[in-house]
Amino acid sequence: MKFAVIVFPGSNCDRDMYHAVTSSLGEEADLVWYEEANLSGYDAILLPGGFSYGDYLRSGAIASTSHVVTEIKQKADMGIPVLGVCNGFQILLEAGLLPGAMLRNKQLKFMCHQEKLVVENNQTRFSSAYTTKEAISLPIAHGEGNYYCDEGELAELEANNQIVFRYANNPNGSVADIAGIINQQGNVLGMMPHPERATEAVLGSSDGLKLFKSVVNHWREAYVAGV
Amino acid sequence: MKTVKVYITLKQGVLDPQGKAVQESLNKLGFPEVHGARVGRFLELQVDEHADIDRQIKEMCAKLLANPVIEDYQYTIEEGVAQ
Amino acid sequence: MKTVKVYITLKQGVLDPQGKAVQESLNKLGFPEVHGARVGRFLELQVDEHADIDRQIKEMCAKLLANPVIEDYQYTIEEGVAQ
Amino acid sequence: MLQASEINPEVIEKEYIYKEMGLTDAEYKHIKNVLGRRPNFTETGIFSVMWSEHCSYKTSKPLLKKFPTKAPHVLQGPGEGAGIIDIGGGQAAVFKIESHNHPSAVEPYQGAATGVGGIIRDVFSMGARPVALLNSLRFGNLDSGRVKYLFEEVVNGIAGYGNCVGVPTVGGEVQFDNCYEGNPLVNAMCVGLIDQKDIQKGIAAGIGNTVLYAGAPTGRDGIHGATFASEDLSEESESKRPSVQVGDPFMEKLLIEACLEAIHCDALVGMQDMGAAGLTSSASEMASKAGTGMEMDLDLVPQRERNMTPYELMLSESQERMLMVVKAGEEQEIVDIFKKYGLEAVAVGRVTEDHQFRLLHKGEVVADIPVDSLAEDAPVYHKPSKVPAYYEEYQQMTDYYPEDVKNYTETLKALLQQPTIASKEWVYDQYDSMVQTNTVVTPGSDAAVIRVRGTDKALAVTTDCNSRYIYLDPETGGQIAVAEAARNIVCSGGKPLALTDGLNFGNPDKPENFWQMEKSVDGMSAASLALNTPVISGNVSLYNESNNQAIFPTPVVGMVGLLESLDHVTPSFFQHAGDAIYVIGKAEAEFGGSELQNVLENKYFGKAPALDLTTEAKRQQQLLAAIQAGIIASAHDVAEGGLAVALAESSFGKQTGIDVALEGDAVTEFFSETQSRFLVSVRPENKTAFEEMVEDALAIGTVTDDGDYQISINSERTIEQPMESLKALWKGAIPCLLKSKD
Ligand SMILES: Nc1ncnc2c1ncn2[C@@H]1O[C@H](COP(=O)(O)OP(=O)(O)O)[C@@H](O)[C@H]1O
Ligand SMILES: [Mg+2]
Repeated sequence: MKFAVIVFPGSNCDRDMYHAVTSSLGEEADLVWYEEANLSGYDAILLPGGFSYGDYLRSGAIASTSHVVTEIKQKADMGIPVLGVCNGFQILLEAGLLPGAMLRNKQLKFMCHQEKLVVENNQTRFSSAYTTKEAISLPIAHGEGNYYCDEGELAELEANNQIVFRYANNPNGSVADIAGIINQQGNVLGMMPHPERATEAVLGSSDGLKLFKSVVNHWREAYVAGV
Repeated sequence: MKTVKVYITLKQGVLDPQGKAVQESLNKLGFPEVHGARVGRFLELQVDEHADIDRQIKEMCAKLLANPVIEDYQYTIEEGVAQ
Repeated sequence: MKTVKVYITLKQGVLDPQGKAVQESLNKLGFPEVHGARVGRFLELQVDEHADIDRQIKEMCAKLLANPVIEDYQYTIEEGVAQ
Repeated sequence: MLQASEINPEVIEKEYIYKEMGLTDAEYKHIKNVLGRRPNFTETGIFSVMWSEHCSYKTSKPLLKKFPTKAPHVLQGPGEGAGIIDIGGGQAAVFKIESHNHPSAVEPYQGAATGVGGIIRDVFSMGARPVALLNSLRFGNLDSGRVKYLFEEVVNGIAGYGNCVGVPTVGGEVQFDNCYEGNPLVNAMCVGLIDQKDIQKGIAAGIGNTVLYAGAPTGRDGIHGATFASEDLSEESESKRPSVQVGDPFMEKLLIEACLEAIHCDALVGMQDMGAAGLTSSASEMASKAGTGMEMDLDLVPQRERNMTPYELMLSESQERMLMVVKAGEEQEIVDIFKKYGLEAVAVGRVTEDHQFRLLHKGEVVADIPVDSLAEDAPVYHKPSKVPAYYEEYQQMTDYYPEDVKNYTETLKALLQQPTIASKEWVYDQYDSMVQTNTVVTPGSDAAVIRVRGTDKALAVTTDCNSRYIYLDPETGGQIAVAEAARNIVCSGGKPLALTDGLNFGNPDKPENFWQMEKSVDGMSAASLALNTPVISGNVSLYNESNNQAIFPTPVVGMVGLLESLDHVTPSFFQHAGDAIYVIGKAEAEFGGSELQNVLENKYFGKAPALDLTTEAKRQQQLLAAIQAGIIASAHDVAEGGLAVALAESSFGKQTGIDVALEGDAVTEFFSETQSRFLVSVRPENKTAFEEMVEDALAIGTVTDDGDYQISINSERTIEQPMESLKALWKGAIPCLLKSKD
């Protein structure tokens, strides 16, 4: 399986994502510069964390207007899986691929540490390797991870089972403890915690690996005949 | 050349942790008269004269400057270059 | 109750990387008419009526709201509560 | 109004304008001799910044010469953007520390942020990818609103820059003492990794080659920064406020990527960042080092503001700029790389053979200076030095012993809440310590550990300096600073390799201050020799005073060590119930400069703890050997607050308890700050092996699973506390101080 890791000016978890996919997961990946993006030939698209355009104006806002995001939208419509982590999630929100918006953490501080999460929905192509309600630990590292949506949207997210990860101890003020959500079609996931930072025990947790494995499993089942 | 001033505020109903912190600090600093504070963004753009400038500003706000999910915006268009 | 609106901008000459990013992005988005952008902050305070309100706002700005080392501020005082 | 640059040479001389720029009469005369004429305004400015302490080290040079700087593993010692050490396998570690004290005192967020940006540039200008950041901070006591503001904003600024640029901030230290109230210290260190074949130098070689300017356009920011850094903080510096620089970490991130791509081009000859004294120092140093000259046309320099004068262009300290020398005719390759990242790289001049530093502006020559005179002819001063009266008095005192300690439990609790000892989680939680996914040991341990991807090796990194000891006794204190850094590296499982020093002192014109510098450097040199950790880079920050009161002498040590295998990574906290607890080294009644003295007396006096470098080196080697043999479960150095505090700190990592029995004088056993001591835990099956390998080790108890902190002394149960409650005090102390009303 071949992943595209989209690199925007100011992305800084791009290599981490690349290493997680190639070294820990053992799949293929390319770092794809946002201007040179030709997304044909990739089986999944990863939007890494960082500070695209310095997080200036609003995090993810400027990147969300770039041409490659239009292309990503088309791919998403075709059913290609898209994962946005941290700044990648913010970009997906700004681009309207996922509902809601991101506010500053309620403490108004950047925070970086391991955080306990609960897998709310393991029926997605990003979470099938987890058990439902599985407790996992993933690092967070963000200043604007306070997820916001209005009541109507929240009700819809809940009704459609779109909340994939929740914080066990809400660190940032997110509505309904939301740490990660998926679109209705089930192929675009955005999350603030960093699964790519948790694919090796030596770095404190390997709980993120199952997320990537879920994506690969789904792809094998769907597209590789005879598996 | 026109100077366009854009004021972006969080929508009513969206919690504003920054505003709350500002209010509390002001109260602590000896200004108990302050009962509420909201923090937003203020942009000043230098834009060429243009027949359709009004529509254009709206488009800029919608496309980039404000996030309609959480923010409202207002703007004014002034003559000349601000210093 | 008064509504105090405070506009905080970077001093002339102080680098505004955010403004630059916004301008470039607007240009790229199809607004080549935008020649400059500066990004500042905008605060709305609800303050009790008060004889000395003017002096007080200045003090708030100097002590907390604006950073006098790199920022300038302006303000307006309006009747009633903003919505 | 007369433009400053129009002030003519006669007026500069007659009205002593050069003095306002920081040059002495003798220096001005010397410049006239060098040029054979009066310098014009731009030239005077260029000399004033190049001959400032910040660039020329005119006061500290005689001292810096004393540092041991050579060893087989040193690939690059002092003299380049950063020092380089061999870590095997064709790879190298590149590192340096730099201060940003004065800018941070004036504008803490931007001062700290641009400090981080500057030190990162020093590292990637060598061609290395920055892989870790550390910082060493000093503030006044956290009881004034201003100090809290400075502390919060400095941390915020470091986080704001480091997080955005994508280099993990993995370690550092923060201490609080009254002497830093008006003059906080902000030292930032950056560590990079490089393949040795890619090492770049800041040289302008090759006559006729092109000088390229890349990165942010030049504005009027930071003009006088270098001279500003060499002055006391006073009312006057308030008026220089507009010179504050603002950092753009986004631009820096793009610069990093562009520069690291450019180093693989044959076309690139040399590269140097524009740091202190901006275009002036980078350009003239590159030419001087290469034995060439340089000519630049200032009209070609990208400019952010209108009508900038040559003086302003040359002295601006706008951030995020690099200067490169590129083979003539091959510029486009480099320009294209920068363009990909949305950056401008512009030809602004060329390398000449006449050894002159020549600048053109609007068709006129505005400066024409022998390039070597800027660097090599800079004056060197041998300042008078004098033993301070306080030192002699302290040396004569009978040894300080805290008589008043009655309740050991309360004393322990008080110590755990001292901000210098308390948990720094409030600080490092704001730093992205994990980006780049190599951080094996995150902040909060003795030294941070960064894996070297693609190998089984790792780097251990730390910054340390107990300035209280150095104030009491600069020579011993200087030794301790180096020894403590090495201890931290060893505890994490690394072999100490080399250090970078950040020398923060008061006004060197005061002989007592100069004496402190001299003695600290002597002490540090002796320790670096004894521990085989040469000095490979560093920075000097003088005039750290406010209201005529100097800070404690604070020569910060940044050290890097190597772990040969990830198996050697050793936690600082206890691992399993049942493990034996040992302390290496015996406590003596040493309380001068201790945290306990601070708690009881609210000041420091008496003698610093003694240090024996032979014992220190032996213990470090034996402990490291035991770690490498795989028989150590955890290791932590005994530092501020003594053994009682170390035991608590080692218990906070996991839900363990301790049961410890000590013999002797309770206050000494619990709280003395005797040096060269370690607290280790060992699995029961490894006890014999451990005792054979490590001398001076005393078994004092066991790790338990009851979550209690229990110590008895001379068979009497003296302290018994739930660990959770101690931990809560330790963790909550700094947030609590920050929240409390001024
Ligand atoms: N205290 C010191 N100890 C050892 N080397 C030092 C010290 N201070 C400065 N140096 C060395 O002198 C050189 C010039 O330093 P500096 O001017 O601070 O660098 P930059 O020009 O990059 O700011 C550097 O190579 C640095 O390592
Ligand atoms: Mg430098």
